Amino acid sequence: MSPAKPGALAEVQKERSMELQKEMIGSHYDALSTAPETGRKVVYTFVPGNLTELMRAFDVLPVLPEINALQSGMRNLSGDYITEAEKHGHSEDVCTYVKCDIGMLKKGNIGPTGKKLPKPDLLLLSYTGCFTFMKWFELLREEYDCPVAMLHVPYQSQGVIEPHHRDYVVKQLQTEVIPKLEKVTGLRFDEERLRAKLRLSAQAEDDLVWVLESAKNVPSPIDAYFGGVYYIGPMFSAFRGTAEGVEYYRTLRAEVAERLSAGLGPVVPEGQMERERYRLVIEGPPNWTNFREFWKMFYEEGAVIVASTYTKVGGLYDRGFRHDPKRPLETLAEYCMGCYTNLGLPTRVNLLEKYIRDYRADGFMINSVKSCNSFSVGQLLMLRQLEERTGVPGGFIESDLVDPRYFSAANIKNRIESYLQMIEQKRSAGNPA
Amino acid sequence: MSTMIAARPAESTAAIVTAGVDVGSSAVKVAVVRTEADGAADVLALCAERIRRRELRKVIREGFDEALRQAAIAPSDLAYVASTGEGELVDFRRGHFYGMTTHARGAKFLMPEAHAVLDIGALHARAMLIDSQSRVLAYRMTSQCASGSGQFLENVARYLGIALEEVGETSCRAKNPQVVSSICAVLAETDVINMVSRGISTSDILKGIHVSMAGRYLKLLRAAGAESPVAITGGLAMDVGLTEALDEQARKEGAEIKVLTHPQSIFAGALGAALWGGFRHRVLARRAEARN
Amino acid sequence: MSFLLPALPQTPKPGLGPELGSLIGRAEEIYEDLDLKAVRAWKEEVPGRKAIGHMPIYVPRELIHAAGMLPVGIMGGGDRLEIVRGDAYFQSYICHIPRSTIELALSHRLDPLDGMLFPSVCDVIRNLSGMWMMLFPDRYVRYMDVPQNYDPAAGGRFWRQELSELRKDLTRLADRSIADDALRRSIGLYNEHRRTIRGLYEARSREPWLFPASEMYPVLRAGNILPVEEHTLMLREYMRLAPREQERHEQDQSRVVLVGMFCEQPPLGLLITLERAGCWVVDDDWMLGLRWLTGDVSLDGDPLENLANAFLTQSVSTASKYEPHGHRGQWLVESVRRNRAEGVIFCAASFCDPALLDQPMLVAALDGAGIPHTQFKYSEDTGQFAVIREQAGTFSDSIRLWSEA
Amino acid sequence: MNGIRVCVGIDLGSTTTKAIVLTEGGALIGKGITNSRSNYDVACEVAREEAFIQARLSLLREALESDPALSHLQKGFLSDLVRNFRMEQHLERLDLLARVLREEAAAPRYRGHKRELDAVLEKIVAVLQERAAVHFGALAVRKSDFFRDLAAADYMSLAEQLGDPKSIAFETLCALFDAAILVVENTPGGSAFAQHIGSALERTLVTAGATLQAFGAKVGRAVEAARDTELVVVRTVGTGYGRQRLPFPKEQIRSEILCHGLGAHAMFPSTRTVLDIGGQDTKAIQVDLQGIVTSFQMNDRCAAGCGRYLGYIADEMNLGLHELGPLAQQSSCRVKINSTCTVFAGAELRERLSLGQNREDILAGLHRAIILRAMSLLARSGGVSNEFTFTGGVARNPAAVAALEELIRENYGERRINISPESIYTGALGAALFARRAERAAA
Ligand SMILES: Nc1ncnc2c1ncn2[C@@H]1O[C@H](COP(=O)(O)OP(=O)(O)O)[C@@H](O)[C@H]1O
Ligand SMILES: Nc1ncnc2c1ncn2[C@@H]1O[C@H](COP(=O)(O)OP(=O)(O)O)[C@@H](O)[C@H]1O
Ligand code: SF4
Ligand code: SF4
Ligand code: SF4
Repeated sequence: MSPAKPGALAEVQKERSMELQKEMIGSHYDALSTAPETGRKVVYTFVPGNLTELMRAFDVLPVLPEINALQSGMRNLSGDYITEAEKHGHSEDVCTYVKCDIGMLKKGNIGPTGKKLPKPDLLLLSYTGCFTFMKWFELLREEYDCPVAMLHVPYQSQGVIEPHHRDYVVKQLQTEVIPKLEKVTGLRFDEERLRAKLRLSAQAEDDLVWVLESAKNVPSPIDAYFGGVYYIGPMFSAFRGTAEGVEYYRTLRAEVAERLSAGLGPVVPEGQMERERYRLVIEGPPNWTNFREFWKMFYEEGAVIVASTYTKVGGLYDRGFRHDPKRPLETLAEYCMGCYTNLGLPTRVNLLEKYIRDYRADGFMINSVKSCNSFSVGQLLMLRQLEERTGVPGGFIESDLVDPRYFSAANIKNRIESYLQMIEQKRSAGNPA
Repeated sequence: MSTMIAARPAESTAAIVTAGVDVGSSAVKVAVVRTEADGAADVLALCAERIRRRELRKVIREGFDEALRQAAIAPSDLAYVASTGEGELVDFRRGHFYGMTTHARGAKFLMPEAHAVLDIGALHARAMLIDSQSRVLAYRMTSQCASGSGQFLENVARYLGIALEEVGETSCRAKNPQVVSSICAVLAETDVINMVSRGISTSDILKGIHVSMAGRYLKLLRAAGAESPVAITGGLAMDVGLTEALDEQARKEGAEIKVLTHPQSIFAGALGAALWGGFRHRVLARRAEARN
Repeated sequence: MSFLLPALPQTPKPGLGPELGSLIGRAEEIYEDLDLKAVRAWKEEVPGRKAIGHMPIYVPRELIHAAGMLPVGIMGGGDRLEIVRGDAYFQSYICHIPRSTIELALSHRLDPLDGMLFPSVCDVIRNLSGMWMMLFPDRYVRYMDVPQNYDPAAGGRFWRQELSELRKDLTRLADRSIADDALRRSIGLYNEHRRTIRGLYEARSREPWLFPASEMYPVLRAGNILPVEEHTLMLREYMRLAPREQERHEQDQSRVVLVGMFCEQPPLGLLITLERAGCWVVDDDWMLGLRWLTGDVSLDGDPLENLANAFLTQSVSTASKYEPHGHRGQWLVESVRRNRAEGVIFCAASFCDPALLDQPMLVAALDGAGIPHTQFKYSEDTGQFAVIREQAGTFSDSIRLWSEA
Repeated sequence: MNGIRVCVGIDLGSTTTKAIVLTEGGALIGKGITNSRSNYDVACEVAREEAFIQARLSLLREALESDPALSHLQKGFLSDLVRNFRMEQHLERLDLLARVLREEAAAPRYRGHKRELDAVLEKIVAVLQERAAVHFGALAVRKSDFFRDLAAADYMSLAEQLGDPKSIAFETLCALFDAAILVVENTPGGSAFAQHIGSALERTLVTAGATLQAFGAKVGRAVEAARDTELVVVRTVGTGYGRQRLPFPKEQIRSEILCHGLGAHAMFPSTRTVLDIGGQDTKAIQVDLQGIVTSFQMNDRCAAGCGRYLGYIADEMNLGLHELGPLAQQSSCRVKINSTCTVFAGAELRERLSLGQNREDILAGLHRAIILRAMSLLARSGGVSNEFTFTGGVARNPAAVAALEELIRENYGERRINISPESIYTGALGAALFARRAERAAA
């Protein structure tokens, strides 16, 4: 392996898809900040179970408060926002995404690009995989004088979608969501338009799955968690069902394919990763306030994340689901119900088990975030079960999404180090040098 | 403190002497107060006894006796003995008032212009919004997992070998305060140890602690909807390092908060209890008179 | 078939009249019975009997009853249970009730339960249902997502369908069919039960000193386990006996509404502390599941349809239910007015997402109506009440002392 | 002059720092501990120095044992010698303490009461010196091994007696002590062995019987030999909470998980589960039969229920750490305690005492509560399937041990439970073993 060339190659590659994503996001926020002038309607909604294709079919602009919150976390603003929300009586015990968003709102609703975010014309509350969402928009409803479309997505405790649950969601789309979108936009629902969007989604979804599954190779050309959160960006946010989305994933796939054929590992902030020493699967969202620092704790020890569940919260595609233009409303309902955290715990464990095996992982790590009961409750049992079933050791760390007070770098580093040293010790005992 | 003692002849409206006993977690404070019928009050004695692992009942008794000695009165001269704080142990009390009730009253007595009170004791801090009659309109208390109360500072000071009285000045000399991140006092202590071994100066460490405490207290004050000026009561009012940090932090966060302290701030609870005792005594006396 | 729960040896509560003493003694015995001895005894009386446990808040107990089974409400382990294994499954920032519930199960205390229902309250209970499936693979477990859409054609149909799935499951478990008539009969009994509880709440609201929390709470809690027929009787008895006690008279205390306790339960000591600190509780959300439906469920026509409709149109407002009309907190303001309360105490379990996320909205509603409020958190095993006493005391002082000044 | 090549393991804990000295052959010849927390470098140095003292004493014992003429008197003699050595060390520390106290008392703030203050201090110092003989008497049981604890206990009780609110307050005396002890703890003792062993030997010989005196010269030579042996440190490995602060290169640092695993394995080769309760963290570790860690759980975000908790309680009750466990074991009716928050430990204790609960019963409840927390960590790490070892400072506490044994039995059935008086050194031992391995791999 010649070290100089791949490094340069990686630089170029990194730029293409990342630039593309940057542009897409930039122009989306531009469209948002000019919405009051252009008159485009703005809908606030959530990542898990977002109805982007439907919104696009109505030509509205989505705002995703979670993305704003995580962006605030990455830009070191979340601490202040959370304090601001707590000052307004929000408890220190609850999800910090909510508090970060409310704090941002109270401080003028300046979005990640430094421009003010427009007020919502509709709060599209699709309640998928997490109970907090419902309270979140109830809280926002108090702030904005705008209609709320509530879509209750039932939990799939058995991990398979129950037909009458699908009917329930479709019914709500027909009687609650679509009429409200029609009312807000003044447009009639156009099923053909929706189908067209769904078709684009499915294309991009194929490429995304290919990229994520490229991590099955040794060495893996991608980091499926720290890198993965960038890869899922367009898919989980505003760009499903768009031509830009399709283009992004095509580009990304090509880049990864190139890296793969060159036998290269992932690109990390400091350049090309040298050597893949550990292959890990991660359960749980990352920490955003210290994202780089957190990532570094892994890559500087040669740990690559080959699969993660967090990259499935906004859609679980690697079990075969694709948006299906033939059954537009049903497919939306199934998409919502099939998101990772909307599935019962046993299903989540099965999925992780499969990842550990299919991706030939040396270990798995759970990052348990204080904010998120939806993810975190039961993770300690998952840890036990997975260790028993796979014989692969698990690690457990605790942090938070965007509350800087809960990222204790020394403790986390200590645990990661101890964990990796343990894998190393085990390995060297297995095949004595 | 006024020295004028107005003499009133009538029995039911005579001046009365009351005592307040504030049993805290680190010290017992006693106040003896004379009140006139019109509410004018005079402090006759103030006495604080640190508990420092001594038997609490004994400490209470000693503090009480000492206060009476200073006031040159006998127990029988007292119209009312009120407890506050952990008052159960004051077995010679007549009534009990809750901590925030008494601190608000005491603060208003010492610092009449206060609109809010921040009481920082050994284990808890509480912020109160009060009105002109020292009624507590809203309040917030720190919960369990909160370092940065007096006890923590005391431990750190001991650890750094600094007398409590010097903490404030030392902190004010800081050039480059080092913020302590842990919320837990125990872990924060370890952070402090780390700093010492990194060669960080005592001033910078103390100031760092003060800054993070100040941040927490400001949050508390905001949550209680407190308005300026804020009177500090409790033991930490003596700590100029903390009050300075409070000022600075408030300014940094864009809040205009005027911080008031008083040399007798630590006695606010005891004073408030004594004063409410006087109030209560008169209410009861009036009721009794009305009945007769 | 006798529906009475066998009484275990018990000691009457001292300091009360003999009749009330023995009633409270029985209620406390049930409240403190972590081993479900009463349920075991009930099952042993008639071989083949079955019991179905459920978590807070609401499940249609009528259906279980109609299947001839005993519905058993499980509300954690309180402050008497020692947690040995339960903590191993939950991070420190998760509320306490799942720990104690798992502890109860792992220590075989829940063995008499032939199944367990987990209604939708929050993500904790939801994920707990999945943990249950993994930890106890051979027991019947059902997670029940309740509708958050109140349109009969959408939410109504969904809930009706869920109820009928449950009915199927219960039929299988009980090994007998649940006839519509049997279900109507059960609904009738529960209607009566709910009416009785409403009566008790009204009586307490009039004269709170007659029904102190230290009695009323365990009496209500007994409804988790007692068959509905028996609990209705107990409630009536209690309402008859409590006012006869001497030395229960009006005192100068403030009247408060307590909210936030709908799931993890406060230790009794906390409620007693509140009263001692000068507060009378005139309304609360204890045992909300028993009071979920606020009016009678119709006895005509399809009973499942009726239960589903009642859920949509006449159920309580609480944090874990979506409020479609945007008047969060309106019910609380109404409760304050109706019960002539002077303030509201938010008393929520630490880390309880629904209660704590709801709180700012309720606060806004109260502020809008000029109603004073205060707040604190607890855990079911909180053992120290000093801070709570200070806060409640100050709150009560501020209502009472100054209002007269 | 001969030299010995040794490997050193240092466990820089949050409460105590431990050092272990191994010979190249793997023999454990010295262990040292200090409660110095102020400065990691100093702590490290003090612990190592202590371990060297022990190493020299081991050399001495070997020398005595191998000399047929001396071996019969070795036992009593050596313990007397050690005792006297410790007393010399203690006296030296007391001198230092007295000196610093006097300096502190000269501060301007005490000017008003200078004369009274000096008088009180001299009185205290004199008594402290007298007490040294009591602490290190032949049959004495000491409250603690640490100078700080011994001196503080004596000093505080004297301060309470002599303090007077009207002139020199108890408070003032306490503050003086706090300031002075810090200086003392931050002043390493230097090569204490060389300094004190001579006078310790004299003292021992003076009080010894005639037989011993006859061998005086011979013994003296053995002592000198031990003193002058050079201990050559070929490699040091550091671990523990403060390991990042050790002035060592990265490869000489190991995570405490691995060290505790390996240390426990070395002490009890068939152990499969290790529980370590230290000052402010708790770890549950599973190891395989080679001592390799297979899974672990640690609790490091909250200090509840760790050793420091017991420390606060001991302080609160004015007891030594040694005394806490035995007192708890006298309980007949344990109180149920739910909160183990270290910060509020003192407050909780006071509240319960004021409710009239009995001290022993509260203590028993506290110990149980701590162990319950540890049990959940154990369960998280995979439970106790086989032989089990309890390490860390809290393993020195008999009530904690008893509670653990009971709970393990109740939850996992009969298991072999290893507890060693040396358990506090487990991490340091593991580190020393890693050092030795690395050295052998390099050789
Ligand atoms: N001069 C001082 N400077 C700084 N802090 C002080 C001073 N005097 C007392 N304190 C602090 O005040 C605290 C005691 O405050 P107090 O209000 O008496 O608390 P409590 O009522 O809980 O006992 C002690 O913990 C101590 O740290
Ligand atoms: N002799 C003793 N008797 C009882 N407990 C002890 C004794 N020595 C130490 N401890 C306990 O051990 C704790 C320190 O444990 P240690 O393992 O040294 O912690 P760390 O490694 O974090 O420094 C102390 O806080 C104390 O509770
Ligand atoms: S609880 Fe978790 S899923 Fe829910 S809003 Fe918060 S971070 Fe998102
Ligand atoms: S107490 Fe609150 S958070 Fe916990 S399970 Fe109940 S509803 Fe959920
Ligand atoms: S020990 Fe520290 S972190 Fe733990 S509960 Fe107490 S204050 Fe909080």
